[in-house]
Amino acid sequence: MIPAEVFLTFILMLSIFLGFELINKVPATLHTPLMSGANAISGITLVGAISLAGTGAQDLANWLGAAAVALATINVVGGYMVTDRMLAMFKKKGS
Amino acid sequence: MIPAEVFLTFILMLSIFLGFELINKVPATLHTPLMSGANAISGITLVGAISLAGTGAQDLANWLGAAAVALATINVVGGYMVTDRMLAMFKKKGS
Amino acid sequence: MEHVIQYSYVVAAALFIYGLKQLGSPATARRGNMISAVAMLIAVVAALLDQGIVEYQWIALGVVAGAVIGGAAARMVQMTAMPEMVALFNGFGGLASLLVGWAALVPGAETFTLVTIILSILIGGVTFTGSMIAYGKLSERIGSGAVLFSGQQIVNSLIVLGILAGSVMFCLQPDNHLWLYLVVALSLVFGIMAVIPIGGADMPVVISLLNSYSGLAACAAGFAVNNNILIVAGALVGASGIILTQIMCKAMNRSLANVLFSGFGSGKVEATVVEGEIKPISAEDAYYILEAASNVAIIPGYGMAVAQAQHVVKELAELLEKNGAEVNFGIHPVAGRMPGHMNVLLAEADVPYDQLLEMDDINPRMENVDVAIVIGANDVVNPAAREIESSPIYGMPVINVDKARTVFVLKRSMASGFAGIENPLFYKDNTRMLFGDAKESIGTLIREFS
Amino acid sequence: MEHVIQYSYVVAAALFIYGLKQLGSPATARRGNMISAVAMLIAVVAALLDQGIVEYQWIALGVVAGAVIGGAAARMVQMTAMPEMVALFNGFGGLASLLVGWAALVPGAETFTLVTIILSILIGGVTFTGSMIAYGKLSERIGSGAVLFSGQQIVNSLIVLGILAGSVMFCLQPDNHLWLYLVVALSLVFGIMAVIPIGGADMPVVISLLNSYSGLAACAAGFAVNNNILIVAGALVGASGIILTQIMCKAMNRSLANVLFSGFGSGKVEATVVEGEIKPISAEDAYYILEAASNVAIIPGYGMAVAQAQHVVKELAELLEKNGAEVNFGIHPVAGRMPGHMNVLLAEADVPYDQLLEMDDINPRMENVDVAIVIGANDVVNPAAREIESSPIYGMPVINVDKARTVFVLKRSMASGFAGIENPLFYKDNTRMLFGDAKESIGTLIREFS
Ligand SMILES: NC(=O)c1ccc[n+]([C@@H]2O[C@H](COP(=O)([O-])OP(=O)(O)OC[C@H]3O[C@@H](n4cnc5c(N)ncnc54)[C@H](OP(=O)(O)O)[C@@H]3O)[C@@H](O)[C@H]2O)c1
Ligand SMILES: NC(=O)c1ccc[n+]([C@@H]2O[C@H](COP(=O)([O-])OP(=O)(O)OC[C@H]3O[C@@H](n4cnc5c(N)ncnc54)[C@H](OP(=O)(O)O)[C@@H]3O)[C@@H](O)[C@H]2O)c1
Repeated sequence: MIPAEVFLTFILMLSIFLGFELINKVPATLHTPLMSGANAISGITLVGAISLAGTGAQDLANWLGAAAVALATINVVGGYMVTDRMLAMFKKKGS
Repeated sequence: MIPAEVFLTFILMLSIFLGFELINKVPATLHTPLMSGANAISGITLVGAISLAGTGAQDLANWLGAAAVALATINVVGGYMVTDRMLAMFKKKGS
Repeated sequence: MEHVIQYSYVVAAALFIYGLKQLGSPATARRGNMISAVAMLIAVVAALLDQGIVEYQWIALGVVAGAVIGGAAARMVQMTAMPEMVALFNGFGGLASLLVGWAALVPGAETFTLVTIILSILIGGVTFTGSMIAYGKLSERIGSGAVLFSGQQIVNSLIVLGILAGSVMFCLQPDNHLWLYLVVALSLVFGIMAVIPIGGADMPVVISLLNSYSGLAACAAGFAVNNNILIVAGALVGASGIILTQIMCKAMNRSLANVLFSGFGSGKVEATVVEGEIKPISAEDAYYILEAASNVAIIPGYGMAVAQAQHVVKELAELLEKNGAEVNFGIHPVAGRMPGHMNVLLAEADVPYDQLLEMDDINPRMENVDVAIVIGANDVVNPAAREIESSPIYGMPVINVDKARTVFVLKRSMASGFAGIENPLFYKDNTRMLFGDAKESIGTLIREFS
Repeated sequence: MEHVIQYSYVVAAALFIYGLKQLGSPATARRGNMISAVAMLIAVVAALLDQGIVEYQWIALGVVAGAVIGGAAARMVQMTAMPEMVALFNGFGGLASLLVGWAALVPGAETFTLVTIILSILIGGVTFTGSMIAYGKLSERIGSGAVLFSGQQIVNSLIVLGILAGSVMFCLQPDNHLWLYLVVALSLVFGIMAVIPIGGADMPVVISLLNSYSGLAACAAGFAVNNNILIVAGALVGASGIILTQIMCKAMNRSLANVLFSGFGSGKVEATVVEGEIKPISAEDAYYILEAASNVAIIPGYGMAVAQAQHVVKELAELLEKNGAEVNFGIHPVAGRMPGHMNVLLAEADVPYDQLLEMDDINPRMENVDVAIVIGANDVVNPAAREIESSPIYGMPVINVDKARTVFVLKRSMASGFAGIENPLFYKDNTRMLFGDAKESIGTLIREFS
C-alpha cells in the first residue's frame, strides 16, 4: 500500500508545475482579472470549512467552521462576480 | 480513506493536462528529437518489468519479466542515446 | 457515495485547470471564469454530500451571509477601486484558512496533521491582517506611506522567534491551548508588522504575494484533512500569485526583497539636476497640434485612475480617429497600481482590447508617432530609466514617449510619481506640459474638437 | 524503505516534467534529455530497491543485454535512418508492455486489474507489430506501398470483434489461458492489419500514434500495478504522440481518419493538365545566376535525405554567403518523412538552428528572394495547394517558392512526390529544373564556385 501522503505529494508537485505553465500564458491585458480570479479560487478553503462546520461534534469547531464558511463564501462569491464584471467589459474591436 | 484509484485518476488527469501544455511549447525544429525522446520515456514500462522479473515466484512471470526488461532497456538506452546524438548536433550560430 | 464525492473532486480539479487555461485569451476569459466558478460549485456540493456532516444549519447560515455580502460588494465596487477590493477578499480568505486550521484541531491528532494545522493558521493569519493593512493603504483609510521606526527589525525578529517557538510547543503539547492562542495572536500581529513598512503603491505586489500564500494555506489544509481538491486549487493559486509578483518586480526592475524591506516610496524626492526648461501648453494650442496629427499614441498611468478619466480618454480617441488619425494605446505592465490596471479601466470605457498595445509593441512604433499623450503617467515613461545610470529606476523598461515627435504630459503639478524621482521627460525640447486634472484637461480638449 | 522508494518516484516524475520543459528550446534541449534520462535512472533504481524482488540475475541479464543492443543501435544509426530507428525502438517498448501485462497476471486478480492487464497486452501487441511493419516500410525491407485487398474491412472487423470477445471472456474466466492467448495473437495480427493499408510516407504519423499508444499502455500498467510513475510518464508520452500526430495531419491538411484508412499514396498519379513548359538548366548556367544573387533561400525536402546531400548543401550555403548573398533555409513542418526531419539533417551538417526559418517566417520574405533552391522537395512547395481547388492537397500550407524571382528545382526526374500529384511549379515561367541526384548536382555547382 502506498501511503496517502505520497499521493498528495505527487498531486501537489504536478499541480504546481501545471499552475506555472498555465499562468505564464495569461497575457498582461488580463492580469487584473487573473489576480481576482485566482483570489476567488483560493476560497476553496470553503470545502474544508464545510465539513468542519457540520460535524456537530465540538461546539468550538462548529462555530469556527461556520465563521470560516461565511468568510470563504464572501471570497468565492465576491471574487467570481467581480472577475466576471471585469471580463464582461473586455471587447474585441467591432463586437 | 480515499481509495487508491481516485488518487491515480487525479494523477493521470493532471499529467495529461501538463503533457499537453509542455509538448505544445516544443518548437517544430525539435520535433524529431521530441519524438525519440518521448519514445525513450515510454520505456518506463521497465520499472513495471523489473518488479515482475525479480519475484522468483512463478516461472512464466519471471521469464516474461526478464524478456520485458531486455526489450524495455533497448528502448530506454537506445532512445536516450540517439536523442542525445541528435541534440548534440543542434548549434546556435557562432558556437 | 464516497466514490461519487471523490470523482466529483477530480472533475472539479479538471474544470479549475481548464478554466485557467481559457483565461489565457481575452476572447475566452469570461467563459474560463464561469468554468472555474462551476468547478467551485461542484466541489462545494461534493463537500456538502460528505457523510460526516450531520448539521446543515450553520453551513446554510454561513453560505447565505457570505454570498449576500460578497455579491453586494462585487456589484457595487468601482472599477478604480479594484485593487482594494481584491485585498479585502483576500483577507477574508486568509481568515477562513486560519479558522479552518483551528477547527481541524481534534484531540489526539498526529504530528504531521499538527504541522499542517499550524501552517494553515500561521499563513492564514498573516494573510488576513496583511491584506487588511494593504486594503487600508490602498483605500487611503490609513496613511499610505511606509511606516518605519527605529528598532523595527528587532521587534519583527522577536515576533518571528515567538511564532517559531509557539509552533514547536504547539506540536509538542497540542492540548495546551495557550500555544495555539499565542501563534494565532502573533501571526495576526506579524501580518501587520510585515506590511506597514511597505509604501502604498507597492501594495499590489504585497497582495499578489499574500494571495499566493493563501493558496499555500489551502494546500496545507488539504494535507491536514486529506483532500485533493484543496491541494490542486491551492497550488494553482500559489503559482499564480508568485508569477504575478515576479512580473511586477521585473517590470519595476526591483527585487522582491527590495519591495518588502526597503521602505521604498516613503516620500523622499531625490535631487537630481535636470537640464532644460518646462514648456506649459494651453488646451487650445494642444488642440491645434492634435488636429494636425495623423498618428497619436495615448499612454495612461495611475493619474488616469485617480481622475477617473477613462471615459473622456475614449471619447478623445474617437474624435481623433474621426479626424483621420491612427490612435493606439500604449500600456506599461505596471502602469497604475495593479498589473493590468489600465486594461481594466479602458475596457470599462469600451476601448477594444486589440487597440491596447503592450510596451514591446508600441516602442518600435514610437518614432512614427506625431503626438504621444501621457495621461497621468510618470514613472512608466521616465527616460531616466534608460539614460541616467545613477537613477534608482535605471534599467526598468519604460515606454519611450520621448522618441515621438511631440509629447503632451497631462498632470496636475510637477510632483513626482510613485518612485519619488524627477522625470527628465518634462524638460525635453519636444515635451509640452498640459497642467490640470486629467479629466478636466481632456474635457476641454474635447470641447475644442466640437 | 517503502517511503524512500515512493518519494524517489516523485522526484523522478518531477525530473521527467522538467526535462520535457527544457526540451522546449534548442539551447537547453540536450540538458533536458539528460535530465529525463536521470529521471529514468532514479525510477529504475527505486524499482530495484523494491522489497518484493528476491532474484536479481534475470533482471541483470535483461538490463545488460538491452543496454548493449540499444546502445550499439543508437551509435551506429545514420541520421537519415532516424524514422525507422524510432519505429524499431517503439516496437520493442510495445512488446515490453505486452509482456509486463502478461506477467502481472496472478491467480485471483480483481476485475479492475484484469481490465488494465488486458489493455496493456492489447495496446502493447498492436504497438509492437504495427511498429515493426512501419519499420519495414520505412527501411524498405518490405514494399512501402499501401496494401489493399478486397474484403479487408470485413477481415479487420472480425479481428476487432475477436479481440473484444476474447477480452471480455478473459475478464470473466481469467484462469482459462486460452482467452489470453487469443487476445495476444489477435492483437499482434491487428497491429499488422492496421498498418499495411497505410502508405510508407505516412509511417511517421503511424509511429507517432503508436508512440502515444505505448504511453497509454504504460498508464494502464500503472493502474494495474499501482505505480504513479508509470502513470505520469505514460501520460506525458501519450500527450506528446497525440500532439505530434495532430501537427503532422494539420500540416498535410488531412484528417487522421484519412491517413489511417484511405490508402493514400498507393501509387496512382492524378491526371491534371498543367500548362507551360519545362525549362531544364545546366549546372553552369545555374552557377551564373547564383553568383549574381544577393538573397537565396534553400528549401530542402525528402530528396535531400535520400541523396544524403545535407553536407554539400551546407557547403553551398557557405560559398553563397562568402559571395555576399544572404542565405536562409525554409523548413516546412512535414518536409521529409518525420516532423522536424530536415532540422536534424541540417543540424548534422552544422547549419546553426537560427538560420532555419519556419514556413511562416520565410513565406513573407519570399518576394525579396532572388533565387529559391528547392532540393528534393516537391509536395511542400506545390502551388496547387494554393491555386487548384480540385487538388487533393488543396488547402495544405506550402512554402511559396514560386513568389521568388527565380526558382531552381533539383530532382532526378519529373516524378511526383509522396502525394502522387503533378506539381505546376515545374512549369512556371520563373522555374528552372536542374535534373540529377541532388548531391551530384550541388557538387557540380560547388566546383563551379571554386
Ligand atoms: N501597476 C502595478 O502593478 C504596480 C505595482 C507596484 C508598484 N507600481 C508602481 O507604480 C508606478 C506606476 O507608474 P505610473 O506612471 O502609472 O504612475 P506614477 O508614476 O505613480 O505617476 C502618476 C502620476 O499621475 C499624476 N496624477 C495623479 N492624479 C492625477 C489627476 N487627477 N490628473 C492628472 N494627473 C494625475 C501624478 O502627478 P500630479 O500629482 O502632478 O498630478 C503622478 O505623477 C510605477 O512606479 C510602478 O513601479 C505599480
Ligand atoms: N515529414 C513528415 O512528418 C511527414 C509525415 C507524413 C507524410 N509526409 C509527406 O511527405 C511529403 C514530404 O514532402 P517533400 O517535399 O519533402 O518530399 P516529396 O514531396 O515526397 O518529394 C520528394 C522529392 O525528392 C526527389 N528526390 C528523391 N530522391 C532524390 C535524389 N537523390 N536527388 C534529388 N531529388 C530526389 C523526388 O523526385 P525525383 O524522384 O524526381 O528525384 C521527389 O519528388 C509530403 O507529401 C508530406 O505530406 C511527411
